[in-house]
Amino acid sequence: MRNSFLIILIAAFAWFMYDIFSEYQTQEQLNKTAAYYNSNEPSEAGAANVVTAIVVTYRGLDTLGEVTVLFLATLIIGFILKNKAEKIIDSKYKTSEILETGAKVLVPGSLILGVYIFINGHLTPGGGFQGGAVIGSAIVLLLLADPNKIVSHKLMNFIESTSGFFYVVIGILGLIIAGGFLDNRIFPLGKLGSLISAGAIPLIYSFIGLKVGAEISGIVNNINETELTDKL
Amino acid sequence: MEFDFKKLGFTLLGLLIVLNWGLLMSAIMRKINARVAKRYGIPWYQPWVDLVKNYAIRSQITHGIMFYLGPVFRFSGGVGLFLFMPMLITAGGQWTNYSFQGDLVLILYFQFFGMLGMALGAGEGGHPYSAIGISRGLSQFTAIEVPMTLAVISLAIQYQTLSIADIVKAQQGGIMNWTMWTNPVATIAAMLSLLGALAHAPFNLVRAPNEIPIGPPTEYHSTFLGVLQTNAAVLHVVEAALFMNLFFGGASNWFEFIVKTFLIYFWSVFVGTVFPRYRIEHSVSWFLKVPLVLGIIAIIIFM
Amino acid sequence: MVSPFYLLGVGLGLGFLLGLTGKNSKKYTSAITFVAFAFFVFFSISWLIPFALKQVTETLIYTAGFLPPFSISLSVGFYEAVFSLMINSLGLLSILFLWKKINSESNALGGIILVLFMTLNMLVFARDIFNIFVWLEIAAISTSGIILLDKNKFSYSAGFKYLLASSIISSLYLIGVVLVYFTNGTLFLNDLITNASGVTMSVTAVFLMLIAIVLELKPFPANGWALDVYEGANPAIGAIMSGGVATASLFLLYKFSPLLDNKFSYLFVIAGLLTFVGSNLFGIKQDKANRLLGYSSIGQIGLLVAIIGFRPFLGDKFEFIAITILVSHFLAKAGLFWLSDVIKQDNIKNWSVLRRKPLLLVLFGIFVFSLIGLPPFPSFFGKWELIMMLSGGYKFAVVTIILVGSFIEAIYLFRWLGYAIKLDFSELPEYKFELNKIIPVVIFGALVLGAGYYAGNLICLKTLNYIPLAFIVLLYFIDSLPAYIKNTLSILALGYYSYLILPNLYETDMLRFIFAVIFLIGGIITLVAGYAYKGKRQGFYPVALLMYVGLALIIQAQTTLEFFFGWELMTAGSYFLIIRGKKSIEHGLSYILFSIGGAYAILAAFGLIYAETSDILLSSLSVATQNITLIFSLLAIGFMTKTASLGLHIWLPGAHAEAESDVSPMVSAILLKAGVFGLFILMIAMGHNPEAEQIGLILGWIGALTALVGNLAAAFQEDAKRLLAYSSISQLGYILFGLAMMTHLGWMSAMVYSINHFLYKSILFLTIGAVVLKVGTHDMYKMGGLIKNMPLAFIAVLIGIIALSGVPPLSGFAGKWLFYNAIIDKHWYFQGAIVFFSGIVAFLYLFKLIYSVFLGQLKDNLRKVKDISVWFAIPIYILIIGIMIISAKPELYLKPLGTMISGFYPNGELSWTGGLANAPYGYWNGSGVMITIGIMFSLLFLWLWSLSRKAQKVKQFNIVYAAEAPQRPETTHISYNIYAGYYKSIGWIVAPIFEKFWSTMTEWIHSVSDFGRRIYNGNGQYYMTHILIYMLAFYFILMH
Amino acid sequence: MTITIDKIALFLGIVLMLIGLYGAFSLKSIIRIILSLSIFDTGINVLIVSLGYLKGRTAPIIDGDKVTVENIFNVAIDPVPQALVLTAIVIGFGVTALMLVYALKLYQSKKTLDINQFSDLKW
Repeated sequence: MRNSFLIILIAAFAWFMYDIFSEYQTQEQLNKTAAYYNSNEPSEAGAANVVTAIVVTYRGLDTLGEVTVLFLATLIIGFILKNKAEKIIDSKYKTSEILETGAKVLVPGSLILGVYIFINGHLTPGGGFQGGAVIGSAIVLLLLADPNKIVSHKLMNFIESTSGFFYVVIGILGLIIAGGFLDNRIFPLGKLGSLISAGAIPLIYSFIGLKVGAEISGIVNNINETELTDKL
Repeated sequence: MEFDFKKLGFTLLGLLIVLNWGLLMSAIMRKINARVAKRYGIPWYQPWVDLVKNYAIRSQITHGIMFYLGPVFRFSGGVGLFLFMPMLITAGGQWTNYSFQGDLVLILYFQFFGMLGMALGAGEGGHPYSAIGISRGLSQFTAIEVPMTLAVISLAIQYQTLSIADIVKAQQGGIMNWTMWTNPVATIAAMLSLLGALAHAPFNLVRAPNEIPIGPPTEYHSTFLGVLQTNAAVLHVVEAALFMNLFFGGASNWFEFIVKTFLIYFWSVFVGTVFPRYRIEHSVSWFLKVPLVLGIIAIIIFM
Repeated sequence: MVSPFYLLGVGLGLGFLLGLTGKNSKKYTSAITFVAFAFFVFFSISWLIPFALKQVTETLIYTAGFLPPFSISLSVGFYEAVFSLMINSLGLLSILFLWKKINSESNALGGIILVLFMTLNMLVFARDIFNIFVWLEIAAISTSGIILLDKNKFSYSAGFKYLLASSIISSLYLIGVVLVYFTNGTLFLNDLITNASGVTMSVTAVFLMLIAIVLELKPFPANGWALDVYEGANPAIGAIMSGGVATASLFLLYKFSPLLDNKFSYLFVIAGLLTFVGSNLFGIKQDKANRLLGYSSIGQIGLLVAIIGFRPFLGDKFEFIAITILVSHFLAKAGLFWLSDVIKQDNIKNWSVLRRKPLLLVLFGIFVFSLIGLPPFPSFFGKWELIMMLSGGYKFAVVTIILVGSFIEAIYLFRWLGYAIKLDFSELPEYKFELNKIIPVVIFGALVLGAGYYAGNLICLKTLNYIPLAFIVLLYFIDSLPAYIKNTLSILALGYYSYLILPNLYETDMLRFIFAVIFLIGGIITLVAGYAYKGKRQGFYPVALLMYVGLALIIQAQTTLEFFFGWELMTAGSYFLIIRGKKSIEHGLSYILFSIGGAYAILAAFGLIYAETSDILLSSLSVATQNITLIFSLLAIGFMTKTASLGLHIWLPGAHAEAESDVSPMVSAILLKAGVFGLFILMIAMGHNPEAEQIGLILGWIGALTALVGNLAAAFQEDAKRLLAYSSISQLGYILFGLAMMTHLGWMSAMVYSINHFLYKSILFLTIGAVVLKVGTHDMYKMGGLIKNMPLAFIAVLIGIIALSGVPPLSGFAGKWLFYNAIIDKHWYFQGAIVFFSGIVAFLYLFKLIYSVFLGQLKDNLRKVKDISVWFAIPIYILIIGIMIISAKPELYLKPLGTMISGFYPNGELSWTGGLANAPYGYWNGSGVMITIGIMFSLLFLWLWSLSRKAQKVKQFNIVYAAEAPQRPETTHISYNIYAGYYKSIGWIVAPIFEKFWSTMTEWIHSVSDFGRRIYNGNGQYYMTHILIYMLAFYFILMH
Repeated sequence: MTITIDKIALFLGIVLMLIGLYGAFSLKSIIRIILSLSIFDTGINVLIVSLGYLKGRTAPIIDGDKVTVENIFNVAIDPVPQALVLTAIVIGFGVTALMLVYALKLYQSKKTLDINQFSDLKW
């Protein structure tokens, strides 16, 4: 009964989607917004990666929002999983040798890769979030390998808060000394395609990368600790 | 406004006539009742004897001020009805009493003056039968008034007036001009309601002699009873006179008056000797059946 | 102008930094957050002021120095500033409210709230549709965070359901955004508004965005998740959700509203109205406070959604309507949620604990009133304008739906208020009276009052006099003084008011003068009885004066708005007066529900008139030519709820019977006349229409039957005050009957009855009330023989009943006499016969009243009862003097009445020769009859007294009773059910068919509510499907 | 109608959405519901990306080789959906994380993950 009802519902939704896309045609040329970006971005924002320029500058407010989402998620998760108990080491809990060793090899590399990705965000595919995610995965790996590992909350919080704070400060600086909030032209644009270019974009992306990395690690760390205390 | 002593004199004289005629009439009716029951009955002067006796009794008791006022209200009600009702319609207009102060509506509502006062006086007597009698009386009265009101409205439509004198005048010029013939349905409805108003059997629930010995006046005696009896004599005649005026062409001299009121009063006694007493709910329901329908028809005819 | 990005900077920057602070600094979190919010509020004000002064116009603010649509832009304008101010002040006070909680939790909480409010501001400002998506998500996430303020299984499951639902909703929105981009090549809302592509895909995309925003606003019935959140989360969070999040979402809808074409207008209207009615309906059965607030909140938002959908019809009134209703809802709902947290009672029956702190009860009342839209709160004016504008656009069905929804809302809100005012709270736990939690509530309470004043001025209610209302507020503040001081002040105030308006009215408008005398002088007289009460009598005087102010405003009203304003004030005041009585809880409720129903009928009628004449002058009633039958009927029904005509009368007996001794005359002798006054106004204005004659016929029958049923029912009562209450019903039936005739004599009789009923019903209710105060029971059969202890009371009742019964020579006869003439004149014979029959039935209960109480056997426990209080006797005897004067000289008032009514009906008036009145059919000399009867009565009395002055007074039981002296008065005092025989024969007429009808209606509504709300089965998965079904249903209905 | 890659992606995205929805509506375990919603989100993301596709073009990154400042206008696809999808993904991540933590707490409160068990609040 319920299942057939659900199937009807899903079918109705499918029909709805069909209604929308039945007249879909592949676009032949850029619409006016995209055309503007593709033609003016290099001169206006100076980033080789147009998407990055859009993400960080043109639609920087969205990105600030994204960061806020992650920040909120950590905050809330920290709030929910508030742990008053001291961290207890469960020495019986062991993971496999391979995982531990593999982690030792992979974690430093991953960290460096992450940093690379966000520093080069304005040149190559990738950016703060991607880099941050890689860093986060490194920490996850670390914790998987040794759940009893203590990752400093304070450090995480510090990285997260300061990078977030400076992100906002840069935004406000744009408001004061350049064209508007989050304007990347508070620094000179530099030469298109070089590492130090595109104004504040690399800086912002670095903050984002750090922040995202710290946040993802924070979330995982929080959950991990809760599970530990929960077991006892 | 100058005070009219002549009017007052005629009115008082009329009151005296009505009182004595009322006493005599009640004696006659009791006599008739007794004869129907194969008894000898009272002598014709018995009501006067009763009155004198009651007024003369010296031991008097009272239950309080309202008990005292009850008979006064009652008697005022009776005398007041007399005052506001034209007795004889004559050319001189001496016997119209104080009816120039109000019309039929005043009469209809002034009836309650005495009833209400009596009810209150009897109420203060503290006797349970008084309350029972009054509750029955009031209940029945509401029912009686339905056909009566309809009949009166029918009359008012018919004659386009609420003045009793004018209604009487409109009936002059031959017996066929009486309302009785020109508006028979209303007359029947009203005459049925008269049965209740005069409270003879089968509608003598208020004083129902063998259930609630003598009803509301149970506690009254001596002078108080005398006053009530005096009032009863006046009231019966005046009520009959009302019907006479409304339905039977009124009266232009005292002889006609006496005959007509006697016949009207006799109608209720006649019915009373034939039928046994109703219970209150039956009585109320009865008035709300045939008489009610008649009253409605009476209005529809003249609408 | 400060850039809104500073607000963002403060919010986010501080939020991020809060993460940095350690555990030791926890205790400063509140203070830090509070300062941040102070900045927010400062920003909002700094935007608002220049806009309000019209120094600047709406400005677009770009990010990153690029023009939109290529960069994200924000827009700041007047309405943005208003909404931002609302949101930020709520945030500021929320922090104050949650001060301790925030300090005791980890500093995350302060950060989350800060970010949430910053986000709400951004939602207001943002003009980029994808950016809006981001902020929506942030709002959803932060809301799901603060839901966990109280960490328990309820908040967990509620928060999870919230997340599930909002993830579906935001996905729908996202699909819409992307499709809009795909088809229009822009994400900038202004671009989209100016030239949206017409292709189907684009239209569907806009539809998706719109429905997603509507879904954010919790439309019925896809809103179970929201209800669960309101119930499961801390009430302070409810305040934020209902006041903050919903307000911001609503603004979002407002922003999108230029996108509406006809089709989408329907979407908003249907969704909104469905929500308004449905949510309120399902709320009826609810008894959990927070969930009920949720239902109410959702309903109100639904109404606002519909208003946005109606934007094209509302013209330049749109903003006024939307903002007044929103502000009322916003302030009231936040206040109510906060109150809920203060007292910590989830069951609405336990809200009686509010009375531990009367201030809280007053605030509760203020909030409930402003939710329902009673004056003087902003929503009153908003709803008024809404109804007027919708009627003006001939949207009568919508008007009906809105009024029905409002009515349903009133049902549960007033039930709740009744519980708070009446139920016992002695067993319930104490609660803390924390200043930081009270201040926000007080501020919002004060704001809603101020907003009402402001809105009233905006709507050009210049003539409206707020001084009386201010006086009432003053009375409230001195409520702790002894009663006699307040009583004196109230009498002085009424006296002064009478002095102000009466002389002028006497010159200009006799009808209004007479009613003003009844209302104001009557008010003074009945207030005198108030001196009999010792102590403080808290809460009495403000509400009593409220009623009188309302009555006075009705008299003075020049426009339909003023009239309705006064009408509602009067209703409110009288409601509180009525509910003060013992056991009045249900009667108060039924009173207010009938009154509100009636008021809505009146409102609808005024709307119809406005639709035709585009005018709100009361005089425009007379120029209306269309829909006369409907307008007339609606107004008549509205006024007849107040006059308690048959079918609409069931509230009256209980309400009047259970009211306090001096309140009963106020609500019976005085208040009911408001309905009469309304009917007069109605018939004066619209009686000339041919349709009026038809309705008059019906009204006449209703009046006659009301008179009959009222009197019969009175005869079968055992409770003295109930008896009088039924008597009032029937008397008002006479008045309605007289009015409905619409002839000179008919109106004369109605007027005479109005005046007389005021006099004798005041006397009777005051006397019986005073007696009840002495003997401690309403039941007549428990009294008896009191004439000896209470001669003053007896005489008063005696005169009262003679006057009421219409027996000559007292004043009641004038009405009867006029009636006879009038009905024959009008040819209403059968109705007339019923009226007269019922007039005679009156004797039954009048006798029962005076006999059972004063005559018969005195009870043992009442032997030492003293006569009534002198403070009752004074007004009673003043009124008796009044009766005596108009009985002896009826021409004193009949002549001016005749002159006045000749202005409306010149034909058939009385002609006077001295004291003799001549009607077309009869004649009557009031003073002559009085003199004749007086002389005769005195003579006969003297005669009897001379004969038996030596009569011996005997003891109580010295009666002839089956040869026994009875020992127990109880067995000898025949009173209980004395008309049993009468009941057997015609009791069927008073069978409680109307009571049954209304109770069946009530039960039916409750069952519908109870059945319907089971759709909210608490399962988050079902809620997700509801959302999808809702969207698809609208899609297939609108698009195909 | 020719089958192009964007249409395939579009179709795939919608199928993912449908699968996700069906899962979210029919599965009983909270974890599975969360995963289904994640799939649904992914479907939407695929859809977004596919809508930015222009036939035969490449990513809008100036590498000085295929794409240069001069020809980017003609060879690069629409960059906006890419930017949007990035944001959408991150937000989706945040929400999913939050839901999972909720699931954890729900499990702790009742020791079950059956969604039917969490209907204490109703009507």
